[in-house]
Amino acid sequence: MTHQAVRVGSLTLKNPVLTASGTFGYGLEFAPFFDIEDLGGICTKGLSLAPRPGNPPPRICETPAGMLNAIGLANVGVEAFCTEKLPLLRERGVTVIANIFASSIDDFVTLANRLDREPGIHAIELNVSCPNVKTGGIEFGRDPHLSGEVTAAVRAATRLPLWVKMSPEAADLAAVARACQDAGADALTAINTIRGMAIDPERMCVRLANRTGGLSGPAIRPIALRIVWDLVGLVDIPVIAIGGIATAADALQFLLAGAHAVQVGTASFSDPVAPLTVAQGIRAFCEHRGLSIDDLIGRARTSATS
Amino acid sequence: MTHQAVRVGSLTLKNPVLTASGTFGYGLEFAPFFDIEDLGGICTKGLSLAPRPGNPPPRICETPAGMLNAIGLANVGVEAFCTEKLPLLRERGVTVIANIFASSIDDFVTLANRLDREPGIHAIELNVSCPNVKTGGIEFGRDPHLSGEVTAAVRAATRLPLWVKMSPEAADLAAVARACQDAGADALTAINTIRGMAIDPERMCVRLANRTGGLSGPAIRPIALRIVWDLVGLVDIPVIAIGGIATAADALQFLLAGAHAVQVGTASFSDPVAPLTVAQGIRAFCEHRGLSIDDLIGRARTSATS
Amino acid sequence: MTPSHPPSAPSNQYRHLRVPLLRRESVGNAYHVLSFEVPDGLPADPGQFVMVRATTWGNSPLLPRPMSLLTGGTTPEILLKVVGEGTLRMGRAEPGELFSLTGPLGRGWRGPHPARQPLLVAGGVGIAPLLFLARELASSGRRPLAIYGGRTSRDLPFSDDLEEVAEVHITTEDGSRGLRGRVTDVLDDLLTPESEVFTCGPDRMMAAVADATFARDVPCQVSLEAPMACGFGVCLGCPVPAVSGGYLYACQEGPCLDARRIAWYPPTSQRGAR
Amino acid sequence: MTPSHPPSAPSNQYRHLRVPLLRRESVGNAYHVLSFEVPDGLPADPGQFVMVRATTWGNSPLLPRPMSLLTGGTTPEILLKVVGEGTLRMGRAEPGELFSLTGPLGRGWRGPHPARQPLLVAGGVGIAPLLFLARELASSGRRPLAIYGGRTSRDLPFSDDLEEVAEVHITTEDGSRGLRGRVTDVLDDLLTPESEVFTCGPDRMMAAVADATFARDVPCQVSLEAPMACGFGVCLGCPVPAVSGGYLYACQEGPCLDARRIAWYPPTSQRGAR
Ligand SMILES: Cc1cc2nc3c(=O)[nH]c(=O)nc-3n(C[C@H](O)[C@H](O)[C@H](O)COP(=O)(O)OP(=O)(O)OC[C@H]3O[C@@H](n4cnc5c(N)ncnc54)[C@H](O)[C@@H]3O)c2cc1C
Ligand SMILES: Cc1cc2nc3c(=O)[nH]c(=O)nc-3n(C[C@H](O)[C@H](O)[C@H](O)COP(=O)(O)OP(=O)(O)OC[C@H]3O[C@@H](n4cnc5c(N)ncnc54)[C@H](O)[C@@H]3O)c2cc1C
Ligand SMILES: Cc1cc2nc3c(=O)[nH]c(=O)nc-3n(C[C@H](O)[C@H](O)[C@H](O)COP(=O)(O)O)c2cc1C
Ligand SMILES: Cc1cc2nc3c(=O)[nH]c(=O)nc-3n(C[C@H](O)[C@H](O)[C@H](O)COP(=O)(O)O)c2cc1C
Ligand code: FES
Ligand code: FES
Repeated sequence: MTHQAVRVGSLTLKNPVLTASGTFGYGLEFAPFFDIEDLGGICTKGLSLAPRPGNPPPRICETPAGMLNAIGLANVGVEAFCTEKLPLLRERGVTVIANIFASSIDDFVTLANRLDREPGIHAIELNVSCPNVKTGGIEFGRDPHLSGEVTAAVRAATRLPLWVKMSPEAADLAAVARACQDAGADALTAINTIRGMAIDPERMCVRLANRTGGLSGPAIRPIALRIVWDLVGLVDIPVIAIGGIATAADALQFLLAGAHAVQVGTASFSDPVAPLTVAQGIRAFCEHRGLSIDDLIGRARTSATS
Repeated sequence: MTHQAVRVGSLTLKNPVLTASGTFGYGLEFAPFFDIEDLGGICTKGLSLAPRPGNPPPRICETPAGMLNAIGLANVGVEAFCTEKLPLLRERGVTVIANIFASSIDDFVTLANRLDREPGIHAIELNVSCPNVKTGGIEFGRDPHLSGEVTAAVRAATRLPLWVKMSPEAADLAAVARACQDAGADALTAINTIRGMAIDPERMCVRLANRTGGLSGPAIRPIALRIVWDLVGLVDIPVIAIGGIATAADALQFLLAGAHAVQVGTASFSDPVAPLTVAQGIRAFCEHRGLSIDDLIGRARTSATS
Repeated sequence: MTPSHPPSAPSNQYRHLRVPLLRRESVGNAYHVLSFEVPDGLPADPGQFVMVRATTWGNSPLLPRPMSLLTGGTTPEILLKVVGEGTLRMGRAEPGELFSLTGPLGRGWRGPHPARQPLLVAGGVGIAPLLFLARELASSGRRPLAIYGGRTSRDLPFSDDLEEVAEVHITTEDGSRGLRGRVTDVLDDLLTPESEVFTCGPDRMMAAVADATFARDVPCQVSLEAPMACGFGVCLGCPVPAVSGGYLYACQEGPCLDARRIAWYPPTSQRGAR
Repeated sequence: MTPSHPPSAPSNQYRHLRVPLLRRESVGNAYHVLSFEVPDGLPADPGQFVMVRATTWGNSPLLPRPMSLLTGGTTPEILLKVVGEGTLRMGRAEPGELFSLTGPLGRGWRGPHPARQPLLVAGGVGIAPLLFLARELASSGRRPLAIYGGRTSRDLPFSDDLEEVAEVHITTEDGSRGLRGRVTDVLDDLLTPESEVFTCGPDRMMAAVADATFARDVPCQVSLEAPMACGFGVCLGCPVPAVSGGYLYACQEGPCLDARRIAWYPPTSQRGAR
């Protein structure tokens, strides 16, 4: 059995497979399917200071090899999470990454402060890139200066490892990535969903109440891979890959491109056991080839084409 | 039989369905399947001053509901097109849109001049947004100032209707779109492919010799629809929609979003009759509902959701 | 379910199964019954559902499809109507094809109240959770009233089975079977102050049925359809606006819900806003 | 094709057909023969191919798959090996399922030269265009030599059919049938200065075969596989580097090409660069 642990900054993950925020609830919903503590970690649904009801329906619709969502960051709020969900996760030994979002730097800092005190949180993932909330973080994620500012402020508020989740729509991705690194981020995660739309031709109207939604799923995988490849070349901190990963073969593409770990998102809807299957498949690949995870990371950057 | 003609600036198209550049060759290759003159028009493979061999293989690979291509704008050159292909198209009464690209404004102007003299060309589509050529037009398409400059220069060089094809990756799409409009474009076409990548996990190397390629096909349709919707709100000139259109229902989404016409691209590979089927399906929809094409254009912008 | 007691709160008893299709039978116009082989059984209450996807689908379509259970047990069944790509593929599946089923999901019908007369109102494929309910009632010795409507006589799958366990009134829009008209044309005559209504069918039908029950002050539960990506409270894609403000999540608090809790759009006469 | 004359230049005789699957037969390990119903016939030369896609695929996979014709006519046939999603779906198709076929496409084998001894070298599924060729040769009264190699005896579909029309030497890597080894182990013994080689199989096999023919100064044609989106010269996705510089497009100038025109990578001994 090969060693599957990966280090992301100061944090060691059991294996390189996490679950993506918003697609794995608070984790416990998947406990009937498999031992969620066997994953590298889980990213919580995005947490805000106060609970949020989210957008009116319809919030989701399916598209070719993907889906659009405009959930509007509905969540139970950080307080309910810490008191009702976290203790159960801690008990099970789950590696928990708290995904947080806010519409002001102050609120981001308050959130980070609150989580800093909480045993059982292993890292914070800053969502500065959600496309579905008007007053939400996307403004931060598109602007290098704001991205750096919010990262620095949260960095000062917590000793927890700090991951920043990149918007695929930043005008200047390189500048945003470097600003986050310079402001003290321990890792970058990418990508969040890409803004899209769908119209119902029969009823001749837009399908989502929010009009636009975030596109996720296998459809965006080639775009995510290209962005992750670019990020790996741009920063020195680890990159964690997200976008259309449904199988071990998909995850391997991102590791070979240089990502240190991956997150499984929409695939958990198609197959709730997908994150575990991906982790097992990577292990099998390593064993079959006699390679360690570290041997894989970035390997496609050096080899010749075809 | 309802009236299917649409006006795009001074040009009237028989119906709102064209074929997308690079996916329909020079048109004649599809003559064995159907009467290509029954389409609203065809956009030629991108033409350059000199013939180009294109990129080394592998140039294409399939992805979920899409494909990546890095053809590298291989083409026969404008001269061979005008002497060998165009006469046959003219004979058939095909509406021909010449898609052109160059790596300097001077070359764009020379190309436009050359085509201006040629009977049988109905419009020029400026490709300032190809992601696969390093020295290619993408630099123009991402920058509002350069986009405006090249548009103005070509505008001065030809009396043909001038369409400018938008990059989906412009940092500031609104600025680029307005710059092209202000410089005299008669229409905007959108979108070109989105840069993506794929890695072969078995062989642990990138799949395309060019490393990155342009993503096309149904996978990108929701993104294209969102961009087209935005463009329609940003400019006063007509917008022609491209991106993942394979059926009449897909095309209707874009017309309802406000596009004046659509282009069928990758779908012609899956089903070479697709452009005609799309045109027929739109006609059937109009007849069934008792609506004209003009009734459809932009209709989803006013109706309420769901 | 013990029909005479309120069901317990939704539990985490759902599982993810990979099971072969046992049998597919096409019934009527575009309807198919699929039964699966689950040796250790899929226990379910009437009104609960499963998320269904065949392992052969690739990415087309991507998401599993919610389907009400017609019965649980070792050979759970669903009844489907072909409306799009997913149901088309299901309607073409051959025995032996591997499916993934996640379930049982959601909350089934509450009650039925022992002191009330159950009245089941089904439209087309909405028969599934109601036939399940009627059979459970029959097994505890009760025989409910039922109204079953469809466009034509070929849109009434399982009407014979329903007649075995309920006193059924049929309506068709073209008059090809039963009364010509809609379920609501019969409903008023059958409603009594002792009725308790359970309904599943097209949204507009359910809203009209709910309306009639509000007018007569009779309890009514509806089984709602909402777009669903996960089916167990994770994607938050299935909210239904609640009268109390905020949202009910159809996959967890529903699909069977007290009609009075739902902020119908357009509003029903209960809120007198028409 | 008239085997003794060079075939004409590729024409625009290809069509797009929507035709039902007539029959599917599984042969050996992961091989299937599919035949289609084309009442007005699909005329084809040996070595030509069709782009194949079932209308039931949705977007998964998106593109049609190039498949060599085993025969043309009113019931054209293909032989496929299951390697990925597309061939998996084809290998599961049931008679009656609607397929779209575009073809006949590409240029088939040139010649064969009447004064030379045809020697066919096939690897696994590469048998298809070569069996077609052998049958055409047989119909003009010639009996070619053939070498047919596979991993095991179960990787030699249609070996019996080939033996009817050719003098066949079999090789398997595990020795389960014929000679233990590879086609190239037999090739050297069979090559004469009068040989004309036609080969189709894995790239490395074809490169090795070509190499052997270069060494003996014997003509050699290969049937190349390249990724293809369209199949008729439109996508420009199928270039093969040419010795003369630039590219040959496999779907138009090929798939059957003179091995000497191809800039093999790694270079073969013809260019002495190993
Ligand atoms: C709890 C629950 C139980 C259900 N039980 C059954 C059942 O027992 N039998 C049955 O046949 N169907 C049932 N449905 C509906 C079924 O899930 C949809 O018909 C199915 O998902 C459509 O998938 P498709 O791929 O065939 O169609 P799609 O291609 O996804 O859609 C076809 C058309 O149907 C519409 N549509 C898709 N999904 C829904 C939805 N969930 N609600 C409303 N409209 C939709 C689309 O907008 C489109 O116009 C149930 C739905 C829910 C939520
Ligand atoms: C002119 C021509 C004729 C052919 N004739 C036959 C035939 O008669 N019978 C037959 O079984 N196959 C034939 N092939 C190959 C066949 O087209 C591929 O096996 C098929 O496209 C694979 O599709 P898939 O979806 O099953 O696999 P995919 O999922 O697309 O791919 C599976 C694996 O095969 C590789 N692959 C895919 N396509 C090709 C390709 N075109 N060339 C090389 N590797 C590829 C992929 O990289 C991947 O590793 C022919 C190909 C060409 C170009
Ligand atoms: C229904 C849904 C809800 C999501 N909610 C969040 C969220 O709360 N916070 C966040 O950072 N990302 C959220 N995401 C984005 C995912 O975490 C992920 O970045 C994206 O879906 C791409 O990965 P995928 O293609 O594997 O799904 C959400 C995605 C989906 C589909
Ligand atoms: C193989 C291929 C070649 C293309 N070549 C060109 C080109 O030469 N010029 C151009 O402007 N766009 C080119 N495109 C982009 C298409 O015209 C179109 O914008 C894009 O494919 C999106 O549409 P689709 O999803 O319908 O394919 C090409 C696309 C493909 C797939
Ligand atoms: S369907 Fe996902 S939360 Fe209800
Ligand atoms: S396959 Fe498209 S050009 Fe050859």
